[in-house]
Amino acid sequence: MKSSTGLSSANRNLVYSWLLYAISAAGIAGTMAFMVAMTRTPGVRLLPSARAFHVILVGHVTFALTIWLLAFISTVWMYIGVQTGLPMSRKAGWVGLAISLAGAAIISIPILLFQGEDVMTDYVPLLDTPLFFVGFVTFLGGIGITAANYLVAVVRRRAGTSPGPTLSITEYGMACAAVAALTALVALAVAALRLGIGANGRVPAEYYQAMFWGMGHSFQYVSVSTMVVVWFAVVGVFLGEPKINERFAKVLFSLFALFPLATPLPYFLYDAITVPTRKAWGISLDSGLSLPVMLLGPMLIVWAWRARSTRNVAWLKSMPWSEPRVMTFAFSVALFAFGLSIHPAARQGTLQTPAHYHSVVVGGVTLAFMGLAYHLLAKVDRQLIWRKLAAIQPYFFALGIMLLVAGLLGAGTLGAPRKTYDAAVTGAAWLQPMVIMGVGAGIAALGGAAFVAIMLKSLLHRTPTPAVAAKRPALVGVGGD
Amino acid sequence: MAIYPPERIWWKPLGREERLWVTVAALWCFFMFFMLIGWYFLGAQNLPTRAQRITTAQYKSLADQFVEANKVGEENGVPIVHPQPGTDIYLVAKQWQWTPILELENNKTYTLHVSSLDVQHGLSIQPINLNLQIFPGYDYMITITPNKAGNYSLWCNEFCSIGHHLMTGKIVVK
Amino acid sequence: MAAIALPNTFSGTRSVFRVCPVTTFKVDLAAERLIIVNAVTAIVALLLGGIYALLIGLTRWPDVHLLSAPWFYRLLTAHGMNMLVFWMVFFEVAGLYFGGNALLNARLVGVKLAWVAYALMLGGAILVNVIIMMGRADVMFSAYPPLKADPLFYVGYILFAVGAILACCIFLATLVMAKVEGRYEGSMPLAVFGLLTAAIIALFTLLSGAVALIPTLLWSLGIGNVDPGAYRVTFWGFGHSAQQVNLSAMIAIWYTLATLTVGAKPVNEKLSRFAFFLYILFINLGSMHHLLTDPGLGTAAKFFNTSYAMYLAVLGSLIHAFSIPAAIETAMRKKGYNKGLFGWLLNAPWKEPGFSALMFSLFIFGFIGGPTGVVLGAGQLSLLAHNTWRITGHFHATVVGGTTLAFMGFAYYVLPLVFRRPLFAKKIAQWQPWVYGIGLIILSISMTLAGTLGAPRRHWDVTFSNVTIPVQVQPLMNLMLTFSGIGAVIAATGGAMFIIVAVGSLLFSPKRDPKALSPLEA
Amino acid sequence: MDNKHSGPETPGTVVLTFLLLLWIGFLYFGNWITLSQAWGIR
Repeated sequence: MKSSTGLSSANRNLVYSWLLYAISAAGIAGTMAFMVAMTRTPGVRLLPSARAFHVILVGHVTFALTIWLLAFISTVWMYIGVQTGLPMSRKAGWVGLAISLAGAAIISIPILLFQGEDVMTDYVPLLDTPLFFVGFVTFLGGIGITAANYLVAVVRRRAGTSPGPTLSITEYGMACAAVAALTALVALAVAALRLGIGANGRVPAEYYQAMFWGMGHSFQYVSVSTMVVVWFAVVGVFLGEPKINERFAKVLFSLFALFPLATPLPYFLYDAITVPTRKAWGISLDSGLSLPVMLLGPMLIVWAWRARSTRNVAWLKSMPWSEPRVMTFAFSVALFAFGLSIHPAARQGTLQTPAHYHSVVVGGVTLAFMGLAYHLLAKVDRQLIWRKLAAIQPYFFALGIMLLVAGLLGAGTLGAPRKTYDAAVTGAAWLQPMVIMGVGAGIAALGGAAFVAIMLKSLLHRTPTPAVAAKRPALVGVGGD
Repeated sequence: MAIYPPERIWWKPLGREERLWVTVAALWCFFMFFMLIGWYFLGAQNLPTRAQRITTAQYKSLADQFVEANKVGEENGVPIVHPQPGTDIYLVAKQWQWTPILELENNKTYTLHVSSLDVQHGLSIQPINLNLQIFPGYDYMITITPNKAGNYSLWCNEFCSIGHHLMTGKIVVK
Repeated sequence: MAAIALPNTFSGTRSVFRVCPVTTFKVDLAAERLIIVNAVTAIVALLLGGIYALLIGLTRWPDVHLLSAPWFYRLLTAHGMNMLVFWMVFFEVAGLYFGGNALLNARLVGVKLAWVAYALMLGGAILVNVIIMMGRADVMFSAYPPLKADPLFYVGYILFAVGAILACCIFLATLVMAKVEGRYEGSMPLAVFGLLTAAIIALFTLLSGAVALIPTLLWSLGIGNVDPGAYRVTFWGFGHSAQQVNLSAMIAIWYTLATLTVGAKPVNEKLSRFAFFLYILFINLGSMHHLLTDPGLGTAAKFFNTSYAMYLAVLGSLIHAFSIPAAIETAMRKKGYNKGLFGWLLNAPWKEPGFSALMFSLFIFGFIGGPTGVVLGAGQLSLLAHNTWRITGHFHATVVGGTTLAFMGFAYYVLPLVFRRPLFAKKIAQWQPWVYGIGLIILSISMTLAGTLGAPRRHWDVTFSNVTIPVQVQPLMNLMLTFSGIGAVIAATGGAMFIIVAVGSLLFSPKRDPKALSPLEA
Repeated sequence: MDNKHSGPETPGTVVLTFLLLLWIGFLYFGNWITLSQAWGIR
């Protein structure tokens, strides 16, 4: 049965479940982010011990950087796939969801029980307990199934076994993300084979860094590729057909798939715990990741220009500035660009590094995803509830992130170390920036909490009948869907 | 048809080949049985069955006295003892070592006491590949008569917690 | 779907049946749901255990040595629990419901209790897995005191056992009720008789497990003490007898597979049933072979339990070893394959996964697992083998190459029937028993040979690289360990193929009434 | 097949099972020989 949204009810349920799962993960990540920030803010120090702080920090990063992002990316795979009629397997979709959900549940056990030594590596910080890794790998398994599901559908379409038009930019971009995701899993498997499982006498931090960084490196491509796809999708909602060189865009997207293919190589070439490996990945990230974004971003401007060139001032004025999808998009682009620009300044070991990745990931990627999440509401037969709150939520979140990034950047410039429980107290020099950071985190947390609350409320609130929903446009938009 | 109820009268006499097979198989089983009993009287290797209960503290003090009385050297911190032939000798299993190193004389008989001070262990004498289960709280008494000079390695073959693979020892037969 | 509701004699309730179009069996839908959940849970346990198996195999391969020591012992514990306990028992419970209900056209007695049993087993299994993975129960499957695990580990173990006892009781009640309500005529089929044997052995097996584990649980909580010798006697009354449950179930499945694949009819029902009966009486004594080198047991006890009594159970196995191939030969000759001594064997349907699984299972169990077991169970010979890798080689040939492979072959027939979907990826199914069987032959033989050279079981580093007192290792052992690693990888591939077919059938095959029993025609 | 006993002719199985017996005997005696070469233990 097709509903008014164009998705069959079975597909809609699947996308709905993935979305609900991702939003819940964001809620958990946000709660823990709030606890972490409140502990770092001078004068509050919410969590009583360094141990509690570290465990919650690990939980926050795991849920934010891994579970929320990858669950949402999987939602995007599912959505783009079923919306454009790719021959995806619905059952594999459910299986992927169930497995990754089981993984997330297993990860939660050691966090809730405060079990295992915390190891603060760059990617990913982790609890050194088997349950954490078992959960992590299970979760990744579910994501891998989803990525493979999407990729198989794309291959079937391209091979002509399933009829359909050529791939659109967004479909193609998500396929590149799927390739990068699967490469990440291969990189992890290769790392495990090269390094063995279990630190076994090595320094845990170095060992786990080497183990996960290849995978983490690949996942950067997945996140960024999906973010750019979301940009294109959201812009497409308002501007219609892309008025740009599609082939060139696809070539650029291909870089997101091609560069990560090399990630498992350093494990064979160098001793993975040493410097050359990290350097190889760093160079790859600098070129492979930033180059396509720096070209694809401006292409959006070209697209907008071509679509609206006749009356561009009036067009700017008429932009729906209270439309959350538009605002999340705008802030996402701005924060991502800013984060990219401060990357060269990010010195390892100070708070400048978190400044960089909070700007890129929390600002750029998460804001873009928030926008698509609002957009998906209508697709799963749900209405946006609390519209006014939704209209100001992006402003709140973005402002909070800006302050947070500014604070981190300031403190980092003054030399504040990262991942420290009492960074705020040991050095008075960076007290002021840290206060700014705390305030920013508070505002961002409010914005994030508002997002999660709006989404959960909207998702869990059943729309009376599709017919009524069709009469009222779900969102104020310039273009049609 | 093993999945359907059998025909009404299924208790039929056996066929010729079946009778032959059942007879031969049964004879073979009884032969294997008699082999065990025969070996008990004929063979030099039999399952040791002498054991007595002992607390780990008692056993440790017995073994310490034994080491003190017969110590002749040390290897990597493990004492080497050379006991008189025919006497009671003590081997201690603990996480994760067999101690002491025993120096025995060829073709002499000893009463080997083995017990564990913590968890269960497995005494594996190599390369002759003789294996015994060792408990805490039980003093296992084994009459041994080495019949070939050389170095014999001991390792543990019952999982005894994470350092299991580090647990080795040695018997030297001169 | 043709569904019929039949009134129950005593309770006045009605059970809803469907009529299987292939076999014309009436299947109680409540039982069918339980068969599905138990079988799927079993396959999940098999998947987990299989992943661990691969990692462990790659660690004992000296040149790979994948896992670190704590991870190795942890995953070895998890591997043992998932394979020996969870996969086997969940699948057996599914088999009991299938045999007791589908084969007898009977209704399931105590549907709610059956779900309670499932919940207890599932809860226990999850608890055990979680506790192991938390690193609080690195004690192996056998969990010998005084090596202590987290109390919750024993709790999970006991919960599972209680659930399994309940499931066995439900099966027995179902059999009684089927007889009372006259759902079948005459005697029960041989396959069900074999399952009944398994259930009876399972009952005292599980009770023995409770006797071993409940004091251990109390001890882990600080109440009382556990004697290591007494624990081993009671534990192996569970641990090894559980494998006799597997054995009985496996032989019931051998007869079933022989019927399904070539239409074989048991040559002499009396003889086969007598052999099963020997198992009930004597086979539990086989568990004594674990205790032969223990201090504290007298010569008489060791000899009685390992010789005369155990060999009567061996006699039972030898009878099956004759009567199953004989049944196949008779059936094939009747079809006209009369050429020479082995024309019937060469022309058998080797492309049927059920048949190739049956033959590999028969061969691996009959020629590797069984004979090595007979040798290991002999009193003095145990001195040569106790706790070496020979033991591991033996039970990988019996429990994995024999039982697991037979269960897999059985699954190729049962899954299409209960899922009501055709088999997924039949090509893979066709090759799966070959890959799995060959992998296991390599694995178990090289394990046995390595053990003959002294390789200890449950051991992370057989090269003894970091020990205080250096030891000498026989050079050939390394080669055997390498072969076993290769065998493990091949077997893991075969296991993955089974998972793909089983899970794929559930997920990707379109639902319809199967047209035929054979997975290749369905 | 007459009804008095269930005696079908299965020569292939007879050969296979006697091979099995030989094999068990080989393993069994092979191990006893190994044992007789080891130390005296009681």
